[in-house]
Amino acid sequence: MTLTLQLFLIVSAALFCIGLLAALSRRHAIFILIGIEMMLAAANLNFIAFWRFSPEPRQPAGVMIAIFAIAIAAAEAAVGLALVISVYRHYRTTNVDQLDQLKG
Amino acid sequence: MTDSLDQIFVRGKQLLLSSMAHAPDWLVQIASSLINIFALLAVFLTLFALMSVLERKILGRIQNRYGPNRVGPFGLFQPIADGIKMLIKEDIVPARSDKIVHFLAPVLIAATAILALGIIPYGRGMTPFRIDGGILFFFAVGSTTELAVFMAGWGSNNKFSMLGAMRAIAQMISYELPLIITVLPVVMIAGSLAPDTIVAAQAGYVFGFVPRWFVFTPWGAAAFILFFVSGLVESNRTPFDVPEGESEIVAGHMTEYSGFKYATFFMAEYIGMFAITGLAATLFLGGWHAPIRILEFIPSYVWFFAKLNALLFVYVWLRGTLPRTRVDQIMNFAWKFMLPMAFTCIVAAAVWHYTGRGLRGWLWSLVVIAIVYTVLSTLLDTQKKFAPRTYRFAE
Amino acid sequence: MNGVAFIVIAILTLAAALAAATLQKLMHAALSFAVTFVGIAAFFFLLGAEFVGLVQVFVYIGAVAVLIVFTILLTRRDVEKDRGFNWSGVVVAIAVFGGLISAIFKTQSVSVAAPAIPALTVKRIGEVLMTNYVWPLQCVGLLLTAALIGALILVMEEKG
Amino acid sequence: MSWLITNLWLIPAIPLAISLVILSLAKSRRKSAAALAIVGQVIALAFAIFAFLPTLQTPGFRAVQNFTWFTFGEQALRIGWVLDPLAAAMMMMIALVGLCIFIFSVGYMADDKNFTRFFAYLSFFCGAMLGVVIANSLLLLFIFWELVGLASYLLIGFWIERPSAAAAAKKAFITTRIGDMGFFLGILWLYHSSGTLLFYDEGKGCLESAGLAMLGASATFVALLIFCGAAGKSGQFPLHVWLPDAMEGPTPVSALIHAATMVAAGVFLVARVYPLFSLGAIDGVTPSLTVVVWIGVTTALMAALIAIAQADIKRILAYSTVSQLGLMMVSLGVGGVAAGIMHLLAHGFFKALLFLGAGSVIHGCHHEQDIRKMGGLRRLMPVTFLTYAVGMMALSGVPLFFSGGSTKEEILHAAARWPASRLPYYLLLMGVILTALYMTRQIIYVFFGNRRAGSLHAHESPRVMTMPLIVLALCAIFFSAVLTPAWSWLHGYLTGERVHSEISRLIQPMLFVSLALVGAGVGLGVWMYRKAGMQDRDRAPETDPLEYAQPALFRFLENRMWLDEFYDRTVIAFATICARVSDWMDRNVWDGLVRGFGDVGELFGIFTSNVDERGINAGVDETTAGTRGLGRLMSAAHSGQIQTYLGVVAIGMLVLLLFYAWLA
Repeated sequence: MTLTLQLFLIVSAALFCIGLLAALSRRHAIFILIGIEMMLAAANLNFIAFWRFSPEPRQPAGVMIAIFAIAIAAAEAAVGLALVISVYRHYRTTNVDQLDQLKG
Repeated sequence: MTDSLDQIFVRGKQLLLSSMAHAPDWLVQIASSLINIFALLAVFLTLFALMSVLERKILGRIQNRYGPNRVGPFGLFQPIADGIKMLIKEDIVPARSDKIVHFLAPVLIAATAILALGIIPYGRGMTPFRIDGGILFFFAVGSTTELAVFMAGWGSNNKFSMLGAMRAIAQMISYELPLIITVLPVVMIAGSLAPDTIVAAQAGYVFGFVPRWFVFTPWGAAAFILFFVSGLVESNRTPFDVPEGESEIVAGHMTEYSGFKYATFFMAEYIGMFAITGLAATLFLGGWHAPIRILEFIPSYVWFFAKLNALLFVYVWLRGTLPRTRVDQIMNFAWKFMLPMAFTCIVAAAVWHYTGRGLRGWLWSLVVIAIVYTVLSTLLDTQKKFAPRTYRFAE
Repeated sequence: MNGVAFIVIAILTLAAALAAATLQKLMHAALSFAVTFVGIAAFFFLLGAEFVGLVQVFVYIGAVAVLIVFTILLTRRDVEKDRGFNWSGVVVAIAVFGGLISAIFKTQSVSVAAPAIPALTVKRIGEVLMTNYVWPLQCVGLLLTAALIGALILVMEEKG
Repeated sequence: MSWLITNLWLIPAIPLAISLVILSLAKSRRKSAAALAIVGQVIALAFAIFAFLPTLQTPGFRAVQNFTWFTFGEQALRIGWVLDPLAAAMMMMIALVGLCIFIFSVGYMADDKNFTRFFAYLSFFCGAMLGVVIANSLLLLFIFWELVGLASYLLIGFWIERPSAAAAAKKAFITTRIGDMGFFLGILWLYHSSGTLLFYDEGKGCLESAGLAMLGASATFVALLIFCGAAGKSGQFPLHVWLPDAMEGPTPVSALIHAATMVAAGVFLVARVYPLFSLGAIDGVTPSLTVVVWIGVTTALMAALIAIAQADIKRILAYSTVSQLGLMMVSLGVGGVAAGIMHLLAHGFFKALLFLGAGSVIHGCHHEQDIRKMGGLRRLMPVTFLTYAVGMMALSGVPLFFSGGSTKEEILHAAARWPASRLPYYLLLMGVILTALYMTRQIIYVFFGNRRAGSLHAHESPRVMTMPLIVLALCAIFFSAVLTPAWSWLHGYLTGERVHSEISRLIQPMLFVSLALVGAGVGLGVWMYRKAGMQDRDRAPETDPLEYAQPALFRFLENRMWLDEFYDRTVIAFATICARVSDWMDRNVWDGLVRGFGDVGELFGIFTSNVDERGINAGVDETTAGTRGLGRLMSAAHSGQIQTYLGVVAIGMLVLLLFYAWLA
């Protein structure tokens, strides 16, 4: 069996949707973060795959973007978790259903 | 003759592989890596056994008593006895504990520790796994240890374990930065993340007799000391063994472990120690290179393990002589002193490079380091020597 | 052999991801999250982007996973088990998956085999990073600093 | 050498920088402030000497360093500095005299609370003046020129707490500003017509043939406008009124203003741009030069006359300065540029000497300035007396031995040779007599006779004050060596033409003329004031002999020909009236108009507001009601839950995806 781009894309799509699932259907704020991270990782996987299968991979653009994406994801995780903690301090909960102060 | 002696293991491996010449190459790949793995395990488990008894003997000497000397000649079979004891002990798992996590923790910690050994060049052409980013691999795997420790602490639902794990992770994270940043100058100068290239960059001699090891440059020396101390912390050794300080928290994250799991933690700690010291030798002490040209006939791996054991001896020595530091002291030291000094090493290395890697560069980088060191030490010198400890709790 | 590796890694990754998304115990979810990222790193290795894979492990296992477990620890007084589960999310996710899959299968151009390329050495990445991508690099550095400070300020207890 | 040219800017820069440093010092750091200022001056002097040496090598030496300051549009504004004999000599004089004055004021200001500030201003002043001297661009010169004005303002008004000082400072500033107005107009005109403000620029400068050719007829007006500035700075006739009042400043300041920096600037300016004045001269006579001559003559004579009737020791010196400046202007006007500059230099020395001497006297007499209250200081302050006598000799132009004498001769020569008219010459002769006269009067009043109220407890000044006096006195004497027509080296140095000097020229008719004149002046003085101050000490200051003889004339002169009053009645009154009128206009006319507009607007407002109430509001209410209903509907969907939003986003993405698939 030879590896085609398609396979990687399918895997990353699946990963993305699992992340989406976690982000959408879990109540705990941390799960949402986990889901988002997964989606980002799926995107990275796509970038790398497209780079690998591109006709001329001299210019590692995809790799670069993946690296930057990882850095940004790390920053996002740090801030997000800090937010979770401070939210927890204020409302004594991390259940996002109870956090609806933005309700119009 | 010397060459054959030097390459004896490599040859042996080739011999083994040539026996399966007409097998599909992926099989050959697997076989070769298996051979590497077995070699690694054999060597380092033996070293661990030896180390465990030698440490006790050295400590005994330091404390002016005989170490273990009953089992076998000079008590050399002590580790075997310990091993049997550990194996036949009952494996207690707390009732309210998180069984899976509690089980996985020692496995993970041992696995990562052993993985880290994989990229170190033990001799000429004796690198088990050649990865282009070997150093990065080392730290990537090493950083997994924190997770393992946390699992141990969490899994065995016990406040001492949790506290110990917290302490361990806190100081590991704090000292991971200096640890990694002190490696950067070496990477900069060698221009590669591959351990083999770094070792190759340290070949040869200045003025024909001073080996070209990085430890003999000002930035190298400073980085080496910083790296060594951080390594000490990373492997939770005295004087930085607060995570498992018996007198404070029973045995830290290992409190709830008994029998062979405990032995695994113990082994993981030692193997982590070997890995760190091995990396230190590779990065700063010229890897498997001989210190003097005359002695180059001695096989490279001998040199490597000589250096390794010398560093290990220093570990034991420190453990035997220094008292345990306080958590807040460790943290302050990490963030206020180690980190800036580590960055200084980078600057100094750059200076050394751009002033032509010669005597001038040597002096200039020395000047840089000296200045920063004096400034830092004067700034950090708080007159209150025995400050009352300020407690901070997690919510 | 690559195919075998691919299948193994794919199964591992997706299983771990599912576990991370659905497990009841937060801690287990976090750990399987870590496993997921190991799998993704393995994918990167498979695709010949060693460096990115190592960075992935380094950042996610070493930093993000630890952060997550710490957060779980710090917010433990809250429900340790996460009860509520919102099935509408599942529906949406599955729908999106279907859409993506259909799109992927529609486009023929993606069913290509990988061309043979020279290994992407760390040196090369460094060169590119320092020449073509130096400004993005600086910006990311700035971003990370800002994030660090922001996180610190967020979790700092209000004095008094 | 070339290094020197490129770094000539350091000469003004160092004192300026040091003044900033001193300003940033604490009030209490008196010693360091003085030390800094003096050190800066010494450095400047050293530089000046270094700059002076190369100018000796070649006659007519000139080195310039130009660069582009900034470019607007297609043309660049270039500035630069120049080193030529004129600049070098001026620098030497300024730095040296300035140094002496600095040292002197260490003693004089010893017990002033703003000591440091004073020194900051002093070196600022010197730096600005040095800048004026080396500037090679009319613009740069103007900048430094204004800095000099500012410094003089600060220093004259140094004792702010005295209203008179503040008034004097304002007066000086505004009066000179009137002149500078013309100066600036001149600059603009010059730039407009010649396209450059550089003096020397490889033949393209505005003082070189090409630039002058471009200038043509407008040169006269430009020159006259620039002369306004010069007149303002160096107190020529219409604008001289500020100079005597500048006496309100501390004495060292007066010395600086009168000797080295401020007033010298005017004469220097005229000398610097002389080609503009002398452009198209028919045997050395041009309209602009003629104006200069007549103004100079008037100033010289008038000031000398006024000086006779003054009682304030410093005022007398001030008017003498004015008249000397007039003299210099005349000599420039009649074509004796070298003579004028030489007199300026000599004057710099002895006038500084005189002022410092006066300062020492005032210091000794506990800040008594009325010469009629002094007397008999001869024995009390011998050093001061001797040095002052030297200064007096030099000022009144005793030939042979004192500088000033020979320069005056030169000027008289030049004036005598002026083809346009011989009247200025005779007037100048008269001026010389008067100078000798009032100086004699002053000497007699201050140093001879017996002591009076002011000088009862007089005492000699400390060494730090007398030393500069001695130095300056020596300068005033030995400087004459290079001024005598016998060895007219300086003349040649300034004009750049070869000079042959033989000893025979030492004795010449003009010598006897001036000797006679000075003798006459002194003799007259001694005769007139022989009895002055012979009365016993207890009596109030007695009436001046001249006043005794000619009350009306004396009044006239004593009140400075009522010029100030004249200005008060005319210029200032006019200004005041204008102010009053415009004020009235403001209050009544414009204000009324504005109010009217306001009322109209108000009416309109009332009208429109009614319309609003009736018509528009109703419609708006309806709309808002509708919007509110819609909003209520919308906000129902706005659950405030992230996951909902996230889901909606996902669905949106899905929709896009399907849309894309449907398209493909």
